[in-house]
Amino acid sequence: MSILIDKNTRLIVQGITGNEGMFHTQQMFAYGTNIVGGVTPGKGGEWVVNGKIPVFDSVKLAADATGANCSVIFVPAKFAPDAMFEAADAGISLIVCITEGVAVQDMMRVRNYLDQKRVRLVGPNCPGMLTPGESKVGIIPGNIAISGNVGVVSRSGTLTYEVLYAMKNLGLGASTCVGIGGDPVNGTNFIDVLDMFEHDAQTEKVVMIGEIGGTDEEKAAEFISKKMTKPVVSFIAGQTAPPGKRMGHAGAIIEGGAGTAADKIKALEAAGVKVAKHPEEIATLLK
Amino acid sequence: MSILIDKNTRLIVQGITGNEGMFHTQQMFAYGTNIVGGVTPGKGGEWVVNGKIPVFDSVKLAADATGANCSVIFVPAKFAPDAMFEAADAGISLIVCITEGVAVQDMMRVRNYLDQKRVRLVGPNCPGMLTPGESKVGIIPGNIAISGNVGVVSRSGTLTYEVLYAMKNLGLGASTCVGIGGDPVNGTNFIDVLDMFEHDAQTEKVVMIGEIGGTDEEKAAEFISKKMTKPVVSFIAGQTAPPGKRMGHAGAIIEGGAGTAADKIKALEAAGVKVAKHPEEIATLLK
Amino acid sequence: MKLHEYQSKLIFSKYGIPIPKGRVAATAEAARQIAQELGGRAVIKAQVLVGGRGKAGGIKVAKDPNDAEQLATQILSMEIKGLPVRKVLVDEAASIETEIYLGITNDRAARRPVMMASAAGGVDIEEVARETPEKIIKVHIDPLLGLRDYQTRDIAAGIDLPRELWRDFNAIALALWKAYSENDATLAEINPLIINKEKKLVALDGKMLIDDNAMFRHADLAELRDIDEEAPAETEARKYGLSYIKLDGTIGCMVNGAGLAMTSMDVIKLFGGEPANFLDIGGGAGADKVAAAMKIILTDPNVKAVLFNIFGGITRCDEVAKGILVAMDEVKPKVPMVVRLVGTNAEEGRKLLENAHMITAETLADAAQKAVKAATK
Amino acid sequence: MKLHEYQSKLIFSKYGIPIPKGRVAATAEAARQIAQELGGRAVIKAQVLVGGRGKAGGIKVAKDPNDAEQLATQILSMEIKGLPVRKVLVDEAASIETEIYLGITNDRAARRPVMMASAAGGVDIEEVARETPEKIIKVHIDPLLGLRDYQTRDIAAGIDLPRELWRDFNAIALALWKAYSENDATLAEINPLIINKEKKLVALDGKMLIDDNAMFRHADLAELRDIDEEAPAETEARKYGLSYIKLDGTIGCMVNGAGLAMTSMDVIKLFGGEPANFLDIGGGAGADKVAAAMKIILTDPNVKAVLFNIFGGITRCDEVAKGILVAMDEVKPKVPMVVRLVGTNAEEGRKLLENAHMITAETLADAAQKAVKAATK
Repeated sequence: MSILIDKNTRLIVQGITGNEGMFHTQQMFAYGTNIVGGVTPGKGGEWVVNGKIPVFDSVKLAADATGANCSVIFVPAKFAPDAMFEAADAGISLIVCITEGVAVQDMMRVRNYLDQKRVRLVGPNCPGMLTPGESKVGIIPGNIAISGNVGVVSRSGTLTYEVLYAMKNLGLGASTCVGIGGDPVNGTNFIDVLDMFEHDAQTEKVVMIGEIGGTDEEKAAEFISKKMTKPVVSFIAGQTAPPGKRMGHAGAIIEGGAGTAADKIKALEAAGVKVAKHPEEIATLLK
Repeated sequence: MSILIDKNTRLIVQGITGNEGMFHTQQMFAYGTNIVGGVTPGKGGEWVVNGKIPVFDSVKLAADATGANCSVIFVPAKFAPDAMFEAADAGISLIVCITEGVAVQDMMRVRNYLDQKRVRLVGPNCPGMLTPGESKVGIIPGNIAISGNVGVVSRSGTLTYEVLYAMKNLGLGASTCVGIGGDPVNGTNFIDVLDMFEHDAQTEKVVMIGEIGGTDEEKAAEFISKKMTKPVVSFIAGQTAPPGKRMGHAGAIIEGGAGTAADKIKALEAAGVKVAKHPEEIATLLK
Repeated sequence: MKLHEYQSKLIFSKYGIPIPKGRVAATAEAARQIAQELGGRAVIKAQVLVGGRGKAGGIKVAKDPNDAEQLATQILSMEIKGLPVRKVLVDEAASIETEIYLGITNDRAARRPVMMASAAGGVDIEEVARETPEKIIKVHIDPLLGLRDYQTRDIAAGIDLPRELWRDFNAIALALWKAYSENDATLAEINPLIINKEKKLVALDGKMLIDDNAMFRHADLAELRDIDEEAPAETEARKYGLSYIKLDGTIGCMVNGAGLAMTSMDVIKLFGGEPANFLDIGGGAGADKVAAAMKIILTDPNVKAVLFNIFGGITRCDEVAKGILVAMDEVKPKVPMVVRLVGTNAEEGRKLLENAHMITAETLADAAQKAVKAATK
Repeated sequence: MKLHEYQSKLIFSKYGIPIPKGRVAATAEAARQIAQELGGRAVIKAQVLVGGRGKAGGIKVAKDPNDAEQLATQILSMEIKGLPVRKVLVDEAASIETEIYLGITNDRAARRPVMMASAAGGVDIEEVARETPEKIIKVHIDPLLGLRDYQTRDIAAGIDLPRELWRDFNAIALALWKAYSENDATLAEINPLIINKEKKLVALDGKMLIDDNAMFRHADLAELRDIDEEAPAETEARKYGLSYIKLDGTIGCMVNGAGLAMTSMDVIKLFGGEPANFLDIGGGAGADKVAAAMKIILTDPNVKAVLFNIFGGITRCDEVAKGILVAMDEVKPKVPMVVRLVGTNAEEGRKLLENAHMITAETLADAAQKAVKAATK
């Protein structure tokens, strides 16, 4: 088993004919992800990826025609909120938004609306998800991870690749890897994913990769100490980050003295989590 | 037993110091309703009804201080939407809005928001509710009804009084009488109340008073035929109403040939409901 | 409140929807002038607040300014469904390639606005809805979120709109939604929205209904109300916050509560009479309101008897009785009056009316029968 | 993006919030002129984008225009927390009776904006939040519904505002919310909101932060950006869509992904080095972006070595390699370069760099150690 995505995932790609959308559609398709369609308004009726994937004018048309249950979004930031509303309204139950740079007030409206509809969103500003050997939804390079018993959840993109790659080099595989994204307001948080891993039969250990900003890691620590039976290994990025500066990710900022790496590490260690000193050490701590 | 309100109802009155608010607060208080407080912004700290009921500046302050679980609204139409949002945000689980003339787009926003919060609204533009001998929330004259086994639900105000009064004259009492109001978009509809009566042990028979406009009576007929075991007697107002004219109630209008009394009567009779020719006949049909 | 075509289109235009050039005229000479400004050819359209103008001959194409004057003269002398035509809209003549229907109204059952569109525009949309409902695309609008871009694309795709017009259609649909929600409309309709020979979308006709309950925040719209188009008694009633609709019968009704007012009409009919009006004095009506209501009822010369049916809730029967006395004193009515008071302060009310020479009744059925009898004497 | 006090207050004023009369000045002479217009007495306030101006002596009261000129001269020659003061705001002097704090920011955990108020205004609100949190009233705002009247009353009651000011406070709070939401702010703050001797509310100081991700819909706000207040390298970086923050160390970093960039800094420190910057080239960076990034890193004279750490996902390693080659050709760097490429098209990237005389590394730990070693040579 795995969480969120697997062989039964029927994926559509929003923004499929754009540069990034097309590149990663090809990558996902090559990996074996079951991509049933794509959406680009005004290009409905075309076929892409050697005529294997149909393009639709809207998510509704795509979902009606293909029975899609998952959507991944590659549209520019100013159109991404509409893309998320559209997917939710079309009955898609799992939305993965890769797009970086969505305005935070837009995200608050989106999240509020999706919660009403009980639709799960992963991201935005995230690398998506990978269930090795089954399905890749997003941009995580497929060749850096193998299937195994470690659940991985992370606020970061490339940092996650580091960890998956280091794990693979030690022969450690992932059940599912979930990039929840680096924005201050997103769809899925650490606790949501930790809870899924706790209940997933394939997952035996969990890696949680956090960073400065907010209090999600502290809340996760509380959840781990109260609710989790599986061992968790963690890494927190931003130990050298200065306060008051936004470190690339919209959510990675130490504000009013809160959200420091030191606080997070302290909370996690108090919850019995092993915290690595550098990302490659995570793999060692999992052994 | 009864539905929605009873001796345990702890009521606050929004707009308590206004003319109508004060008049009906006195009436409800005299009836024995457990009024725990009132709200008028800017008048917090005063006491009304011979110093028996405290006034607060906001519903939140009133609810925190009194543990109110029900609110009745007597504020002018332009302030009523805010009053409903306020009550919902303050944790009130049953809101009764008497106010007539709330703009329909406001009501759509209110209803949408209250649904999210899972708060029950009765009204607006309604006479409220009466559980004879226990609690009166709204403006139904207390002396026209006695306690009994008939559940009454109605889109109309004074027409309901007619029916309760005629019932009383024949010795028939009500379990609870619910005025759902005559607006096109309101909080509680026929089906909601019919379902409650079906499950209420005290209620043995049901009276449903409808009128022209919309299709709620037709939907209720379907519900009655599929889900109800208790006998239902009905009356539909507006058999002589001309099409295209709004008959006082914002919702009482025959539009595009739909919403006529004839259609509703036909649907109800097909569902096995006895439909009275004039309101006083309802009481006879209940015997 | 209904708006005229020209008023609706001016509002649409303010929100960026393309409309034909044109202006409204109250005289044939003014119509000629406008046609001249438009270059000669023009469409002359009766401005009345009822449907079916076209079929009634209220829309004509003029080939030149002289023709415009002549046609305007003709239309301005018409009555359409009983309403005299007082104004015409003179619009530039359009070259129509395709007619689309686009409208927004409130879906009561769904509790949200719904945008509807059909490739079968230019005809009565209710007819399309009855006979070929599959030709109408419906999209519900979240009242807190508003119409979204992707929804307009779903509509455009649904009515097979040529793709090169999707962007313009999106702008028009969003503008129509904005006009609808910012003006508290209950209907905003473009029928037809045409594609002209230059492949541009233009709103050829427009219709808006405004929620009377929302007029408190639309002082600008209140000024657009055309009282010429209303029965004077209805205008007078609105002034007093009364809900009055004139009917064709002989028994005037004054009732508190809309449901009871309709029922009183129904029961009059049930016992062989015909109601002269619907009149709801509303909740909590005081003496002055009651007096105004009585005067309005009695201005109708058909009225042969009046039925007062008051069941006190918010309304207090003694207040109503006072109003009746004031009005009787002023109006000195010649027709018989049947009065029934029940509920809040009914006893006090009855006492006040003891010496007023009125027929009293206990039940509604009783009151209706007495009124029918009094009216047929 | 941070706005100056005077910019924030102008925006507040546009939404109807009362602010003191006054204008911004870049010279002491202009400050004198404004003080004269204001009637003599005035407050001279340094306009710099850091907190703690008051404690640093950047706010002074002038008793007449001469005094204003003199104080402005003094303040315009100051540096506050390393930033030179280039402008002063000259405001009419206010008579303060009470100081209130009123602000809106985003509550990440609640996923909605929160309005905060405190009767303890005029001081650092974060200090109040830490030491006496019970003195702060918080009200969350529904992002789809907006701030509602009753919420402002709950706040007014919560901070014990005199009732005669509730109506004005309501208007100010709603205006602040409107300014916040319509301008995509992440902070909008009035501190202090004063009650003056005339018992009127006035926003004496103002602060706004704007969401950089929302600038696409705020061309007007983009013009308010004060690039004088930024490190030139940061301005340059933004031009290329790069996220760059200058630090004090000796090892320049170019990394893709914010998390990995922070981590690279952390690992440099772990192995005894000090990072010279944070630099995220973002997802899908092409050659020109990489070249720009490299130039920006090398303008810092402290840089003794550069670490490239690229893990390809959206970003393709061959594109990055091409960018490095272009930049090397243009800039001809003198410092050693350590490069690590993993992931999408890493093989192709490595091949491109084969002849470029760079130190290569396999793991991040290895790369960091090599960079530290190279920088300390």
